Amino acid sequence: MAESVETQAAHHEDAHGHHGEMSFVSKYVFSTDHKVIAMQYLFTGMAMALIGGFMAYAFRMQLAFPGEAVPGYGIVSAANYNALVTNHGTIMIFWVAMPVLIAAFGNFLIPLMCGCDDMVFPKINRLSYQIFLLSAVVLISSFFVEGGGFGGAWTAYPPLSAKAEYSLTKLGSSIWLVAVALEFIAFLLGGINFVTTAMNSRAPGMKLYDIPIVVWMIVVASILFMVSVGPLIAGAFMLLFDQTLGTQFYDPDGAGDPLLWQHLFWFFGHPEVYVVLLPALGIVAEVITTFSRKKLFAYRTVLYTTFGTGVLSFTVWAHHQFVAGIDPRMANIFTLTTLLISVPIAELCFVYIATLFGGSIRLTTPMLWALAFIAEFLIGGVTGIFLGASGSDIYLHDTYFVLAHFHYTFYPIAIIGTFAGITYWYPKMFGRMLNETLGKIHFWGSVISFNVIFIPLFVLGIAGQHRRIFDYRNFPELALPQYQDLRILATFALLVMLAFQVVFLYNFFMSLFKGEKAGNNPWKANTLEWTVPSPPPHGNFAEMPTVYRGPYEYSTPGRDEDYWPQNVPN
Amino acid sequence: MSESEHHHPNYVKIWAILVVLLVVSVLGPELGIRSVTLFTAFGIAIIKAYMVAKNFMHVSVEPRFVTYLLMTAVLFVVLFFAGTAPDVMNAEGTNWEKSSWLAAEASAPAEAENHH
Amino acid sequence: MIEHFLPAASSYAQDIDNLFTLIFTLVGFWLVLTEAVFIYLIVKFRKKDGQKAEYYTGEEKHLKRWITVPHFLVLICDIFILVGAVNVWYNVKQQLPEADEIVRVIGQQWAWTFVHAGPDGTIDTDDDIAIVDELHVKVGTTYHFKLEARDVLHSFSVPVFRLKQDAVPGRVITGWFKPTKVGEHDVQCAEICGIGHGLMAARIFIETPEEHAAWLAGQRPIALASANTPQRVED
Amino acid sequence: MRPIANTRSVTGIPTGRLAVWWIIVSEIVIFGGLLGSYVMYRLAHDSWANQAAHTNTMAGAFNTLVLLTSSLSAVLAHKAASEGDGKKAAKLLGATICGGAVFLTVKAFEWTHEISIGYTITSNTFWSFYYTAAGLHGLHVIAGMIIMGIVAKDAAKGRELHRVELIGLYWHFVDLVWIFLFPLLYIAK
Repeated sequence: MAESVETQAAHHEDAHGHHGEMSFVSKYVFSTDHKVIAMQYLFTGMAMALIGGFMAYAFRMQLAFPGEAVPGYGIVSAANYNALVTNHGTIMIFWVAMPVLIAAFGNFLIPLMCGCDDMVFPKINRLSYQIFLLSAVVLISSFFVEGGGFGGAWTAYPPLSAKAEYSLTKLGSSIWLVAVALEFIAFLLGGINFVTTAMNSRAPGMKLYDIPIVVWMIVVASILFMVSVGPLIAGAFMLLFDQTLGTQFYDPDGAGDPLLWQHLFWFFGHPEVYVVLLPALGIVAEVITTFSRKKLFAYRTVLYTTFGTGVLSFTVWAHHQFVAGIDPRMANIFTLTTLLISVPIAELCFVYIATLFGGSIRLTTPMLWALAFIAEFLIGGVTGIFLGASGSDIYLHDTYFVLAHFHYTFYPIAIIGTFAGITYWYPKMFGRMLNETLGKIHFWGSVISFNVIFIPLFVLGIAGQHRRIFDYRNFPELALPQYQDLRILATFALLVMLAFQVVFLYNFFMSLFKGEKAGNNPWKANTLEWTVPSPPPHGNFAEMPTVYRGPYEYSTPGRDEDYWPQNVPN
Repeated sequence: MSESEHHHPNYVKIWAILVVLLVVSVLGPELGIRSVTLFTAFGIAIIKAYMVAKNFMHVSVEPRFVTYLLMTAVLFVVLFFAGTAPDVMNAEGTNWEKSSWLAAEASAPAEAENHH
Repeated sequence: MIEHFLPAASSYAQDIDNLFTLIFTLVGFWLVLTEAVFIYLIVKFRKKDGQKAEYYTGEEKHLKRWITVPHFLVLICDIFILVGAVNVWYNVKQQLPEADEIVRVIGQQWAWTFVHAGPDGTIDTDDDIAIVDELHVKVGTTYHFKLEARDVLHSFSVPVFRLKQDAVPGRVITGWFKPTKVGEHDVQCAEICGIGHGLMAARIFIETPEEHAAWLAGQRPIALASANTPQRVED
Repeated sequence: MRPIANTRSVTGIPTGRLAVWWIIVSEIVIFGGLLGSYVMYRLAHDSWANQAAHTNTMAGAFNTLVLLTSSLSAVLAHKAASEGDGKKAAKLLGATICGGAVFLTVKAFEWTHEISIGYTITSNTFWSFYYTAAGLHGLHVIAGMIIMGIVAKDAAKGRELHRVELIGLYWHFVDLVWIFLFPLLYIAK
């Protein structure tokens, strides 16, 4: 090191004073501060969630009342329907789950929890957000071009996605692809920052086993993303050339093979599930330990199962393609690996449940969300077994059973996990407490209506209803009135769920101004972010902290207080 | 700084070896023996890659985990290849065949003559 | 369980239903057990005044086994599911029984074409009968289907058979089914194939040999059978 | 101003270098996916040998030589920088940039010739891969040259000398990719 840490810190203080005079634009729009970037990601993600939610509203209304004009949207044509489901999926995964769970929480938490003043490369971090924002704008612009938005499902299987004469959305499909590619680049840049910061810049004394689980999980998720997305980036170039230049990478008439894209896509697509799952699991670990005042059960087991899951997640991708025309012998291998991956995930759930044993549980709003995550994710996990087993997947593939299954995993991840995180760290982010009553109303409304949406869809899936159909009246066996009633029930529950989000938005924005002042450590938690003022100042720590112990020393015997912050010497 | 810590080998000598290897890989196919060509093309590419990584990129003096990291990335590529090749690399398999590829291969010799 | 919603009309439909029931029983057991323990712990260990939480690291042997033992039990359940799944898969997709008859299934935007063997019982002859969106099969006969796609991916899905197979352009994929129950049912396209994906419905007619012969008698063979063979001539 | 976080080094590897290793890891899978796809298709289509016969082996070999030499000057620049000689490092980086420019010029002539005799990106999937893989690699060369120019400008004034090694690492990786592209696209016929 050319300069000692002390002189750096002195420089830093100068800079801090200087930053106080920054204009609004340089402070909130072009800031390199990790907390501001985290907020930018969070708000962009929330805005995109509203768009994605509106799309769900439009196509669910069409399914419940086919052919009738949807209030606020109009008639949903077949082309509209395809574009809506495609972009709903794309937005919810790439522009909501990823930016909120990895980028927003990663940006906010990693420097604070590791005891740094910022990310290691603040400017690259800002660039990452700017590219991400650009990608969101590009995606939204694809809805308004001639021919409309891309409608070939979020998996974008060629030849449908590759040729305009098949998809009828020449511009829409290319713009969609460019937007996704830009988003990948944004997250590659972000991921390098997260991984490097957590590896290299931890506070003195913070050993590998002293890192909070949520940081571990975000780092492992970033690594999974960086290692799995490469082939798809190459594949996206190939698909873009197929679309725009007329190459034949995926065209069987010209020595290509449409299945190559499916492999490239799912080699990324399956680890991607774990990319968003792991940060949510990390958030849940922080919340349940804090509110049950318990040490995390078997910290090292959690870590090892996380690594195991990460590695295994690269070996299971073709279970999405059992009936896609792959060689049937390969399906046996992928069934084996898929069933194997259920073991570490089950173990993680068991560990979290075991953490509650002997605890002193406080059912605050964040705790309710975290517990709901475990309860609902279990359902999502076990229904995956039906689909990972090749024999039953023959029937269930591409039915509403699949749809209900992955919403039972993605809803807990992207919605329940996110709300657990937002309600838990809101005091730290904004310096004020959320309203608990409103929080609980929002919680119960959202979780109950979520189950009422998707349990009927499991039933429809078992009854043989397949996906991405805009009007089931063309299929006599699916047009039966008892099934239509289930569709109407699911749509009704969706409306209820969307209505309850108003409660959250009201609570969120009112509490910014009227919430009770939070203080440094309202939850009496151990990790380093709770040792600084709420919201943390630029540079985070007035004095760079030293770490003396792991993050989950709650209710340690022989101490009066039931928590023991990481930075307190004894 | 740590840069001064590691020993700098004779880079020009390593470059000279790389150039010799390059000449061998270009001359190899002239013999017209398939196995020799494969070795001089890809065997030597691997040797060259190893030499560049070890001596120019100094992987050998980095902590061991960097090597593991790079090997893991390569391993995942191999994994992708292994899972994908049975479908993409073959023209036929268990209960399926690529009719368009088989038709194209059947007419390939005629096509090749057109180019000459 | 599935039969409650939809009849099982092929020789292997019952196997798939049984596999579904097996998985449902095993994972249902685990789900109910885990959720029950979970809710019990939440209720049991609610905050009580003046009582601190207990301190466990999770490395204590007598506690850790509450994780390790279930984890091995889950693994054992997985083995049962694996054996069942591979067994069903092998019989449905991998191992084809001898065919009595062959039917060619062609997907294109947005209709199914079914090429039935004519009265001579063999396909790719002059008396083939090609119809759009209607598949006529005899009960008790083992069929091979040759599945093709003309343009984009489609998926040949016959829910009453519990059968699904994607049709990939440039490929001919062979599968089999043996209808066991007379009736008329849906054939779906289960892979998004463009704007008309939701309109790509066909019907399957499972008939007795007599009915099938009567239907056959009323059909006229297509004029140029060769036009529908897979080796279509590229111009 | 660098944040304090940037000055720490828990792993023992300077932060910048650690980040470059991660960039290289993510690049390995990008090129790995593309070249893996190419190899699968290539092994399935014997007839592509007839197409590959029209690539110019000597141009490819010359370009390999150019990149190997530019790698040499990059590593010599790193050596100079680690000895604190920013001026020399900048000069050597300049030589590396020239190497990149020669590489791109040769490529430009090659492509012009091939396109003019009818081997365009759409004429055959071999040529699609040829242009896509070499093009993606060429983009990396261009990006490396630009960054190297910035680093060299700083290094000439004796600033940010540690970056000489970082851009060198990246450049060696670009060289490495070409070492595999050369036999895949030019030699295997």
